[in-house]
Amino acid sequence: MPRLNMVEGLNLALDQAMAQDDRVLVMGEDVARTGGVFRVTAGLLDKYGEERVIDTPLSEAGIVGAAIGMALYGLLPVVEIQFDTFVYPAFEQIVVHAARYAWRTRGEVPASIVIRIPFGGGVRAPELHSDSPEALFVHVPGLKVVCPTTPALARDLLLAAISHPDPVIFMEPKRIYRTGRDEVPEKAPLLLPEADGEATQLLSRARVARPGEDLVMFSYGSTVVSCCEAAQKLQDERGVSARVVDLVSLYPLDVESITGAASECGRAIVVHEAPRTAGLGAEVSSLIHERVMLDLEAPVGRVTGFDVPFPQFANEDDYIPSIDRIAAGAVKVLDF
Amino acid sequence: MPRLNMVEGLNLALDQAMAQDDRVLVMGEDVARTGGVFRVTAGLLDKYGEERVIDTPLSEAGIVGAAIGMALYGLLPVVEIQFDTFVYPAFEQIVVHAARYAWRTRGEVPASIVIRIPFGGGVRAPELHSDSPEALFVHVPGLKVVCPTTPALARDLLLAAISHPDPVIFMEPKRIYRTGRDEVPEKAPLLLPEADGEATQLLSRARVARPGEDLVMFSYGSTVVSCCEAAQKLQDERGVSARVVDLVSLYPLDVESITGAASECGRAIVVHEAPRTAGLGAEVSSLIHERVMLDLEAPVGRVTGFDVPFPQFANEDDYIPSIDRIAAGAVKVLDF
Amino acid sequence: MEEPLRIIGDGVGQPDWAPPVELTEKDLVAMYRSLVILRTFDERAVSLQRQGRLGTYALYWGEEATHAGPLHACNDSDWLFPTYRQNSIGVLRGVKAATILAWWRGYGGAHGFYQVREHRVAPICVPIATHLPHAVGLSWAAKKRGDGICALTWLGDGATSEGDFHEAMNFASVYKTPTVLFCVNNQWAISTHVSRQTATPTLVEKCVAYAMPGLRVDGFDVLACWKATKEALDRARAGDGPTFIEAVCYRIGAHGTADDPRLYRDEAESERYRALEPLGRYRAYLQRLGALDDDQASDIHDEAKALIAAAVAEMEALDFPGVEILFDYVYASGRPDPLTEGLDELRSIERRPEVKPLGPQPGASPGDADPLPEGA
Amino acid sequence: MEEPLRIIGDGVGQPDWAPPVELTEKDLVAMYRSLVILRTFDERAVSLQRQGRLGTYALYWGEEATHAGPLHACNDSDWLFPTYRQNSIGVLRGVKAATILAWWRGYGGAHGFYQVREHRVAPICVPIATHLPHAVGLSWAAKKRGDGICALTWLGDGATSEGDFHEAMNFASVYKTPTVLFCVNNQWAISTHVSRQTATPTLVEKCVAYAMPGLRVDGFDVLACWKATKEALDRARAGDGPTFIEAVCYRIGAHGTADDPRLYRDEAESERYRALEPLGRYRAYLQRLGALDDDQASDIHDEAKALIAAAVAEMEALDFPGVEILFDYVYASGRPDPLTEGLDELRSIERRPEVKPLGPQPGASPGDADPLPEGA
Ligand SMILES: Cc1ncc(C[n+]2csc(CCOP(=O)(O)OP(=O)(O)O)c2C)c(N)n1
Ligand SMILES: Cc1ncc(C[n+]2csc(CCOP(=O)(O)OP(=O)(O)O)c2C)c(N)n1
Ligand SMILES: [Mg+2]
Ligand SMILES: [Mg+2]
Repeated sequence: MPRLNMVEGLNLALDQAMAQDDRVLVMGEDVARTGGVFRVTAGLLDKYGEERVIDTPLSEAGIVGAAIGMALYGLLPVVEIQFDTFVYPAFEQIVVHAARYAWRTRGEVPASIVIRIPFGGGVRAPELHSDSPEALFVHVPGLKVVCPTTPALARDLLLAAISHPDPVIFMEPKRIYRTGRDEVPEKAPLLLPEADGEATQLLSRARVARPGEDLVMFSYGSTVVSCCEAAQKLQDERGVSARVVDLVSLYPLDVESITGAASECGRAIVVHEAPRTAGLGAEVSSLIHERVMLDLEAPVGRVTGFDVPFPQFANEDDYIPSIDRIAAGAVKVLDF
Repeated sequence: MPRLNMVEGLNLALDQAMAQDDRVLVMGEDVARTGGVFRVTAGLLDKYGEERVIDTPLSEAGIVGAAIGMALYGLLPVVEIQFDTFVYPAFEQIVVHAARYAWRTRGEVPASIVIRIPFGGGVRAPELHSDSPEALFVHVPGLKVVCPTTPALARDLLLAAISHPDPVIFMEPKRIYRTGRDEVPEKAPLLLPEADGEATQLLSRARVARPGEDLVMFSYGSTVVSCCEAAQKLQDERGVSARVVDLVSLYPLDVESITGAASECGRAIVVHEAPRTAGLGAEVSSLIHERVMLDLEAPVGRVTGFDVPFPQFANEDDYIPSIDRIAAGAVKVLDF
Repeated sequence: MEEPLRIIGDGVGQPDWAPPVELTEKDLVAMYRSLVILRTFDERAVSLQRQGRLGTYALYWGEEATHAGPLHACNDSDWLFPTYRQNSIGVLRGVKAATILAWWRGYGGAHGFYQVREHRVAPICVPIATHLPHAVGLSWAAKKRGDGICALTWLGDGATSEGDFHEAMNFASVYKTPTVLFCVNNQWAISTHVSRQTATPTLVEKCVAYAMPGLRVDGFDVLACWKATKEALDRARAGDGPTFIEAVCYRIGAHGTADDPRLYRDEAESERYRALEPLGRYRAYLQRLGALDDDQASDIHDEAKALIAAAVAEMEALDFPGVEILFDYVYASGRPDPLTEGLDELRSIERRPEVKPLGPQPGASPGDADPLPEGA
Repeated sequence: MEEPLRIIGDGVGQPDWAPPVELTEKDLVAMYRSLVILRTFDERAVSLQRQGRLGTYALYWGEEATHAGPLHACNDSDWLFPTYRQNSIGVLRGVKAATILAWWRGYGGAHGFYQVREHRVAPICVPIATHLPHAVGLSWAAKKRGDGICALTWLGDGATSEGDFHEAMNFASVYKTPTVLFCVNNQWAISTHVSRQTATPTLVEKCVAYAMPGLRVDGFDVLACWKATKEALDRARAGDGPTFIEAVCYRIGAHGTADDPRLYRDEAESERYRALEPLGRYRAYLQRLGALDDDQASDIHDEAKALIAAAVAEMEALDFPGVEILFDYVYASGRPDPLTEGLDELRSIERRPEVKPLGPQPGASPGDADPLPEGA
């Protein structure tokens, strides 16, 4: 089994999907000749040619809009947005069209596209290369939103997203693109194109990233890694056993796993990098209180980015929830 | 004192602002010659001329982008988006530029613009004329977001928004544009341009729309009216005294008023028309639980739009939180 | 500025030209029939709206040639991408007129939305210019597959100001997609005259920015619209890429049933254009040609009336949609939990009586009692 | 395709033309000085980046003529709207070079952002084409006020594909705003060649779509860039509206310090263009004219070196920004509660040591250890 990092895991998924189903194509700015600024699509041009691996004009609405049209014809486009913040020119196409095509065609034609968005900070990038816009997509009905945290999961989720009939916003936590390696079984978990049910399952389930029972931390993306480290710190310093639940699916949320874990542990925090107000943390927190408040020993805490623009990168470590901030947030809940 | 409906209140605010300060101008699709599809800008062209009341090309990003440039030069543009959903082509300009101009110029040049958005359903309009996108703007740092519910408040808030240095997303609940009349004192509450502090205050305070003590309903926009009716129903049918708090300011939230009311009443629901997941209801609910959970007799409930596209209008009354649904949501919390 | 291409004369000063040779007499009559169906639909929809049986409706009275002409130039396997203005174009492709009427009545689901792949007609697009990239993407996909299928899409004069118009034009020209962008320059975008929309005297010159061929035709002339589209489609099918067509006409009616054009234009002007409307003009032309006699014509009108009357009856017989309609089809993969919970919540509430699909009442203009918007 | 306007010959085959008559010898030398300052800044920034003292940096080596030429054509009261590529243009307007270096070092607030109104230089714009409507809006406002002030904005070849480009061009032409849109066609948008960006052989022909005058010049020729911009500004100030200028050159360097052009183009080609770079070419021209002697030139170079050395020292002496920087200036009206609470939270946490503003290390290319993005 090859040991891959997340970039390679994603690349493998694209390669396997394209090999299995000639309806799959990849399109975006600089995805073909360079293999994308993060090299996720490296090598695909040579293997599948210009008709299926397409360097587009600099035109996000055009890219997503054209992908919707292709999907209407029956192709399965996987679109790359170069960086988080550059998705906004395509926002209208995503929320007004991709999200509503199934609804507007009485279920006949979902916009079966995958929109890959490398997101978040931590890579010392200039302004507007570090945002976390996922909550905006979560709030818009008609989209699925997922976020992998390990190379193996990245491969499996991307294949599932391509197999899945509904449009999927595929958030890629760029900070951990290359930080860890996994054994990734070569065999793809899903065979295109008849695996819808299975894909839907895979795309809607949270996973336990670290077991524990005194408190649970809910997170997704690169802060899952920080949560695991914060949990270790709590273990070392206070003997607290903290569970980390990786949400994986941001819409729909795996409510049962979330409320189950909160009930079992009695104490919980939600951690994300995006700004706090009206972020996913608010949704997770409300869900837990609404459903299992009586099982809680303390209100659910939130450790998140601040309600400010992502800072210039010299200060990004002040912005991104650090291990210390996460631990402090957990302690507040533990000491309630 | 003239008795005005909300459209007239808004019109009066624009008229007063333009009369007082020649930096103020109005711009948008069909705002000049017709006075806007809702007639909010009626009569202004005749009074202030083409240079200050501008029918633009059909081009939302161009409109907002040009307004930002005008603000940079020192003008105070008030922009109209024709209907809620048509704000999306301008989304990038709003969240990446308007929201960040102060920050990017170390406080020197906030994008002092007001973006008026008639929003929400209830007027039997075709697809994409009934959305409630406010949570998206609330989640984006750098914007103020407000929503008036009465004609007098509409006049005062709009004047405050124009006086205010930061960009303001001004959500206008079109369903109640013409449903009620207020006495609106002719004297404007704020004198442009030196009233920043006062404007900021006005733009950040919730108000009690109906007193009560057994339960509090938080809402904004047209559902405030429905909440008041639901409160009456609860009074009549169950002898319950329900308070209605109109949030008015969606960002920042008036947290003190919110948690204060929740503590006093011990039971609360949040009501809005936008989809539930990651909507403002989640934020209000989390804030309350985080801060005053021990004062609560029951978890905070949510009565909201569903996680679906706003329906074709024949079914819009099924979608918009009805008096019955609100009352049922309150009863659930009361009977917890 | 060159005169737009015209084939049909006015029977007085302007000469007739022969119909395009590719068209048989049967074709010519078929095109007449299409115009009549469109007109009948439109007039009926307006009156239904006045009676409060439809919501706000975007009429197209006088623009039928820009719908039927291009459509008849297409193969049946080509795709159409209409806006709200070409809302009933699907009827000419077999979509039930009742479905489109139901859309304007505010019905969703299977009542108000049609099957797009079956008819190769994309859903009615409401937000301006945003469907153009879809047409480009679809035809690009067809080209990749070598299927010889083209996309025909409509847009208004106002739409040329949107960013999506530009991005679609650029993609189409860069990838030489088999796309026809048919721009109906009716000179108005609600209250905004085209002269305030663009600095160019014509819209067709916009295609220079994309090295795209452009054609300019009389939008009241169904044969001119046909001919330009045919030429464009032939080029597209030959692998030579997209074409932009500007069809010059005039929005004779209001923007929509809630719009009052007296607020912003001299209605005498629109009266003058009324004389040029495409149906009567084409009929006179066919009669001068001897291709249509009165009996045939009145049969066609009767047939159209019957068709639309049946559609109205069918629409009115539709069950008022249940609450499930809110949650159906949002996801092709089934309802996620929040939708199931929403449906349960809604089912637990006693439902209010059926909502009347109210548009503004007869003759109403926006005023206090009427919070209805103007836009379509 | 017509040859772009050129004034400076190559000293071999191509002839020199006389400098524009409006320019005195002093002006010519001042322009040389600007080129030298820009070049010195750029080269120093690249080396600082290699040493890990700046983050990813978007170099502009070889494009200085497209910065300095237009700038010198402006009045001091005109506004400039740069992209990341013209990042140091502000230095020629009195912005501290240290501030711009600090921006690339990842500093915000007063360290990394300059006062825009003081210098009439808009903030460096990162998202492509999105600043163009701002330039149009600002100059439109100036026109409304009758202030005789123009806006000059830069964009790349890639930027012409974005919707915002189109909407800005349209607004400028409809309202005849005093705007100059200066497009640096360096033929590459990261790895995408301009021939894959547009179907038109040139970019200047895009302005036909807006009835806007267009000029095409040699982007390696500072005087040609000056002249075209001057002509455009004169027209704008006379009330005749905007102009689009295409300056044809080549992106000799990488897109940014994290980019590896060998992945997508033949670097022999960029080597060939290196010979055309504007600084040496202009210097030789001035020397052929007898307008610059070696002493003068070396003084200018020394001055620039000293200026930038001082700036580097100033930048390195800046205090590492405290946590307040996250919350400062977000709202001009003061910090809303969530920001105050955030600051309190952050202050309660022990702070980790200063973050090194790491860019990729010397010679690093994207690889396992280096998750750095390529884009600027
Ligand atoms: C993105 C967007 N902005 C605004 C509107 C509101 N609106 C509906 S129709 C219309 C005018 C369209 O004019 P034009 O493109 O000329 O088409 P026509 O109505 O004349 O057929 C406007 C502004 C919309 N539907 N979509
Ligand atoms: C809206 C947006 N999309 C994508 C990017 C990423 N990006 C940065 S520079 C660049 C290429 C720009 O090319 P061009 O306009 O030719 O300018 P140049 O870099 O050559 O100066 C891209 C795609 C961006 N900054 N903004
Ligand atoms: Mg029109
Ligand atoms: Mg370039």
